[in-house]
Amino acid sequence: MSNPSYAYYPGCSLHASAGEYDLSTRELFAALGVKLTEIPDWFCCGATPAHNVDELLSLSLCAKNFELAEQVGGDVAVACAACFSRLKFTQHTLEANETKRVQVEKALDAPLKIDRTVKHLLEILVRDYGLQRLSEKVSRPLSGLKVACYYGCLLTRPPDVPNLDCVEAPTIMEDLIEAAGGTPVEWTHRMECCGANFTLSRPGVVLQLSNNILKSAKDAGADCILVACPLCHGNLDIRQKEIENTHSTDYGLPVLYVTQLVGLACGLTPDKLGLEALIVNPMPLLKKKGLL
Amino acid sequence: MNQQISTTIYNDITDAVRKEAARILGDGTVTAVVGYTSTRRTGLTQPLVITDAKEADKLLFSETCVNNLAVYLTKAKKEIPKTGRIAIMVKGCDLKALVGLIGEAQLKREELYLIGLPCNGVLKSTTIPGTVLTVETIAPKCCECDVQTPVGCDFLPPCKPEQPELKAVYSAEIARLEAMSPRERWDYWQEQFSKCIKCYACRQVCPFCFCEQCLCDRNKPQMVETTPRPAGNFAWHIVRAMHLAGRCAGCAECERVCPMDIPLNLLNRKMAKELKELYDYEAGLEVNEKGPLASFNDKDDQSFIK
Amino acid sequence: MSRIGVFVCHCGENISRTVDVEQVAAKAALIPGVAYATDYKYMCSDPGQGLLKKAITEQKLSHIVVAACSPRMHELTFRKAVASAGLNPFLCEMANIREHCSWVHEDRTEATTKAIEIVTMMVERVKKNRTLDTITVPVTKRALVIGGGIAGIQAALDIADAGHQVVLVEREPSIGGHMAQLSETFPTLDCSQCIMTPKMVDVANHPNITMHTYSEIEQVDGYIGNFQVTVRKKARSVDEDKCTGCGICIEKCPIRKIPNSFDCNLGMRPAIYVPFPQAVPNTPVIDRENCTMFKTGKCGLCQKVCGPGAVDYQQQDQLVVEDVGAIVVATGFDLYNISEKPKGSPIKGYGEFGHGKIPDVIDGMTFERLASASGPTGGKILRPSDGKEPKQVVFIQCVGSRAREKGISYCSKICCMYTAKHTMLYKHKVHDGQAYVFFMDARVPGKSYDEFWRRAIEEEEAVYIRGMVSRLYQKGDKVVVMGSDIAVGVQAEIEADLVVLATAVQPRSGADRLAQKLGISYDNYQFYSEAHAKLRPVECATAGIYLAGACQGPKDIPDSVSQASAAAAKVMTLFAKDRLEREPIVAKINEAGCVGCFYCKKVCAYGAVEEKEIRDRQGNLIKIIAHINPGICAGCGTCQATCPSKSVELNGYTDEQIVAMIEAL
Amino acid sequence: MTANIENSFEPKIMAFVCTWCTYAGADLAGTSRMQYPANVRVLKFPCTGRIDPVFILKAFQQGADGVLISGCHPGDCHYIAGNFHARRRFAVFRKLLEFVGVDLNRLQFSWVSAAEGGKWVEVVTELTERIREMGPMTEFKELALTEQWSGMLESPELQEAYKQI
Repeated sequence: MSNPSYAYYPGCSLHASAGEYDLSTRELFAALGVKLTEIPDWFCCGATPAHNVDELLSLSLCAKNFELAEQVGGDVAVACAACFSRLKFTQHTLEANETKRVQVEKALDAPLKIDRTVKHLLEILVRDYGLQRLSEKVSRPLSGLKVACYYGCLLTRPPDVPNLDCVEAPTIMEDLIEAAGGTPVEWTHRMECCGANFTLSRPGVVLQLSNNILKSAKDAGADCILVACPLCHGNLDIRQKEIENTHSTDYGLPVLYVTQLVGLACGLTPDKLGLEALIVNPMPLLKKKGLL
Repeated sequence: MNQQISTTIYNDITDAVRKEAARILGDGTVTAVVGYTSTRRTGLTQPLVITDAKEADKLLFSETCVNNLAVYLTKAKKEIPKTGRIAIMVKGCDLKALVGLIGEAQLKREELYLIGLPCNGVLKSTTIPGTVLTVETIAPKCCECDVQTPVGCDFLPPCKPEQPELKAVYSAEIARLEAMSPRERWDYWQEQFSKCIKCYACRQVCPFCFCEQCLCDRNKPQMVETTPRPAGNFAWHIVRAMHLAGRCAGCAECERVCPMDIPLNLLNRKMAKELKELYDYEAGLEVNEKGPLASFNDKDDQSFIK
Repeated sequence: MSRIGVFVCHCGENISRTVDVEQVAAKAALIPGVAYATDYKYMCSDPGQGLLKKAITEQKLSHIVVAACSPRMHELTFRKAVASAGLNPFLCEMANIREHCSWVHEDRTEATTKAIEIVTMMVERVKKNRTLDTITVPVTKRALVIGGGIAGIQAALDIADAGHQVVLVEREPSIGGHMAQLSETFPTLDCSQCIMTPKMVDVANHPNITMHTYSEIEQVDGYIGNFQVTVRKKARSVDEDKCTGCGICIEKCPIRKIPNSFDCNLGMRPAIYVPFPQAVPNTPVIDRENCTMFKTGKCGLCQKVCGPGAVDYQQQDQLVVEDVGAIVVATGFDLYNISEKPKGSPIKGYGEFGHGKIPDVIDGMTFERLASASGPTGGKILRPSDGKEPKQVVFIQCVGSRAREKGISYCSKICCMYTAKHTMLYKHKVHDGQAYVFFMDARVPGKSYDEFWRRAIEEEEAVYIRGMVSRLYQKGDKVVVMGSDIAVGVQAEIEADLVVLATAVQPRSGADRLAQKLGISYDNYQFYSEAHAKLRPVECATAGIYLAGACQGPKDIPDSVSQASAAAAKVMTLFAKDRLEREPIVAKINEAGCVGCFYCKKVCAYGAVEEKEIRDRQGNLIKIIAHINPGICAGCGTCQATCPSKSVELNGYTDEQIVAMIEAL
Repeated sequence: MTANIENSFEPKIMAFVCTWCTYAGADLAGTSRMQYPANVRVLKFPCTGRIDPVFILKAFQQGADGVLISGCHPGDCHYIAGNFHARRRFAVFRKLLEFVGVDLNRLQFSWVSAAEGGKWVEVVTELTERIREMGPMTEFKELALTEQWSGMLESPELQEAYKQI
């Protein structure tokens, strides 16, 4: 069975703070034999701030990216939860609203081409590639690794927009981890907000919210946290030391990207997964679990 | 250019059908077999009903077996319960008609024994004996055939049909007409319908025209003018096309028998195309309790309704 | 040759102001077949009708056209007048030259021309009209009530008290329905069983009521006044006639740990059981799936101890055919099981609420059983996980209801009130306990309802938090409820000992299958549809079938009882006559032309088309054709438009009549 | 002169309506004294489900310049589902007419409820004006006037046949 190829939209974070997510994505997909072609000359989706300031701008940015994606075949593959949300939102808004569609077409000075299917990497791995085939690719099962799968706000919400999984009780990440041989833990804060980009403007909020998440994962006995969003990763990984200091506690919970952990299970080496780029060092844990 | 189409499997099919017919008549599975046999003019075929296993060797299948034999069953369906189970030789296109007829309570599946005919295509015209089956002489319906191997038969010779790439004649013609202005289309059809002599051969040959009294023959009230005048011709062909919509599976017998060469099947194909687009319905694929015009969905398209 | 009379009405000045009525009459007189044409100031008045009757006799008129207002206004008036003059009423037609002409056009010439054309059309039509006779069908004065909850019981008792026979069919082993499960009822807090059980006994003792419990509807044939209903009496394994209800079998059964669904699986019951002590009939049932005798063939203890020898392991399902004239459907509701996502259903479930996973998250009915004096805890509020008395209870309203994105957009109507009741019952039993309620808004219209709800807050100290709950999770022995308090604008987090979900009211499972058997329509949620939302709220569009209670939509007890009595009254109205009369606007088959393709049957929304065998004199089957039951046919004519050979014809709207009108153009 | 002829054209429009919704809606337009062109002739049916496509054909053949079919909104059918069946039937029939060259601007379908007197006026006015602009429906009239019987005498088959006689 040949795999479909995808138009890959990495998004800004993956070219900056989340370089390891980009690296591990490319390596994992190459290992699975799924072709990702980066959309040429793509640019920012507007992320979470743009649509709060200027809706037309945020819609036009995404619409332009769709237009660029026309040069590359296949569904649009997105790694970042925020980019995923914005692209889906743009389709959702413009499909229903004639007035806005006309405005965006005017802004772009081109007819709209936004009917490409947008898929998050999770969907591609779980649905398109399939759990059965994925589990056959697993050469180093994540046995004994207790993983807290963290969805955050944007992957499934709001209802009817991303349509990735059940809005409030998704299982797609857990399914993936089980296929990779790991043990997902039952925990309470899978769907809570980490504070997202308040990390720059109001770090206090982030320290509080992300602490709740880390604590909940720790209480549930997780060895590490699994994320599919560079913003969540930033808050939970980069800020973890600071959170520990503020709350006088010690979590030491490595925060890994989906592609890193699945890549590891599929036999990729740490250097190909950018594991060294993580702030909370996962190596001791992975060694202990015999995954290196 | 005039590429020949292989008909070698037809000999194997003929052998297999003869053997099977002899068997089922011999052991009493069926009381009769409706099939094809050769005519006195060599190289042509005609329908035949046999009731004796000894006659099985008269049966054959070739590119001249154009008839849709299903019509014999609908028009004589009242006899079947008396005679018992009947076998019939069916090409894929003929089978679609039978499937429709079963759905319309005209025939019962258990009263039929279906002898399927894998088919590379039949001739467009059988007026000249010895015509060779080529991409030019093949019937247009065969060019868009999706049932070269009939499905769900009681007996099917193990032959694999093969066809070269063929031009979709009907689709092209429908597209050509659709691209015209209403007035151009009107003129086209007036020219066609004006040829009509109201011989009703199209009605006689159609397996679905099984009404005992045709609406178009009624005079209280006269719904359709019966004279072969343009007005009456137009009405007849519209009513015919509408009555077959959602039922006709395109065996194109109407077109074949039309002495005036009116492209009748074009209307039927157009209706089939619309039903596929509107309701994703294709006639003859499975026995449906309700056809597309006897059922509905509350979300059906109504963009044409104000 | 027809002698048609045309009567043109002035309608005071309503018509004559814009239409030259004299000219219309004069032109009408010239139409072939018209023997008499005149105009008059008010045709519908007494003298106007007198004029019409006189002309019929004197002019020997055969058909009548009255050119006046809309037939929707006065067709009946003129048809009655025509009938009293000895003419068949269906030979009279109205030409609408008021609503469709004089009132909508100003130009006198245009309006007059149009009026003449309208009259001409109707004259041509009436020529083709045929004499029709009113249809009458006999009525079996016996009613079937499906469902033995409070609605079904009320309907059955009302009809039976009026002197008619009633057959009551209940799916469960006992009648009583949900009301028998409730502890107290709002807004009076009287004990549900105290008011329910006497009614159940009344049903059992009523000479006019036949009960089939542990039974289901298998098949429904026939039509208004003449239904034949096949009831499947499931094998009870206990002979109802022999059993005395002593209960010794129940005591002696060695299998005792089967969750009792009547107690929402909190309590246990043996394999031979009655669902609750006050069950009617008080005849036990053997749960064959859990009975050792049925599983292994060994035991037989209940049979040994049964004095009258009522236990019968060989008993089979039994089919009983009941002839009835009317059917009341009162199948009630189920509570939405939020932990399930039924396949193919738009319902999406609430995995985030942990229902079914966290033992101390229960639904409203389970709380009723906890609070009920006859419940598994004897009326003590003890939580399922460890049997402790919960000190903080969180109630969540609108779980499932009013959540379009989750698949249910309607309001379940009863939850606001029963949640208020629950907080009170809780406070009465756990004095130091605290109840919290998460709610969207309180919908408490109804007599004494708002007062009741306010009492829960003001006197019984329930804390109402306006906002939605996002998630529940187990933390130690507590259930943490995370939600928002939109009144204050903060996140609310409560560590509860017990969480009660007011899950949505849904139609009983299998409501669609029953509807298909009955031939009644239902909405997307499978609630049964009434014939008219306002004017015919208890009747189905299918004649002779009536609705009562929550099967039609969420309802509380008083509403269910009212509707049940209304349905009973409708049944009694039907039974007041020996024969039913109806307009003869029905379709009929031309048997010579019909080839039995049954397109008519496929498009008939009423199931009025039957199969009929045509045989020759020797009895040989010639063909099977369609036959239309005039009792069921509603007269829409869809069959005729569909019939390829036009072998079905709708009286009053025949092809001849319509073509005559088109040709008159 | 030409303009004069155009102005003098008054289209004949035949409306097939169901008695429960559109007929009642037209009655309401009357009781509300709304005004609309006098070109439409209303034929009452119990339900749109009763309307046979042949009637539309017949109306055109009888000289109608336009035909209007109107009934209850989906879900409002007095007979449960008659309008749903009609909707399919006409969706298909109009495609057929279009294919044989009938300009579908002459055939209007609408849902007009008993409460929509205004909509009835709007539908009728719009259709009348549109057809007034389009001019008379000449195609069917020409057809009705053509007396030629089974034409195409010059067809090769026939010519050959004649020769042999």
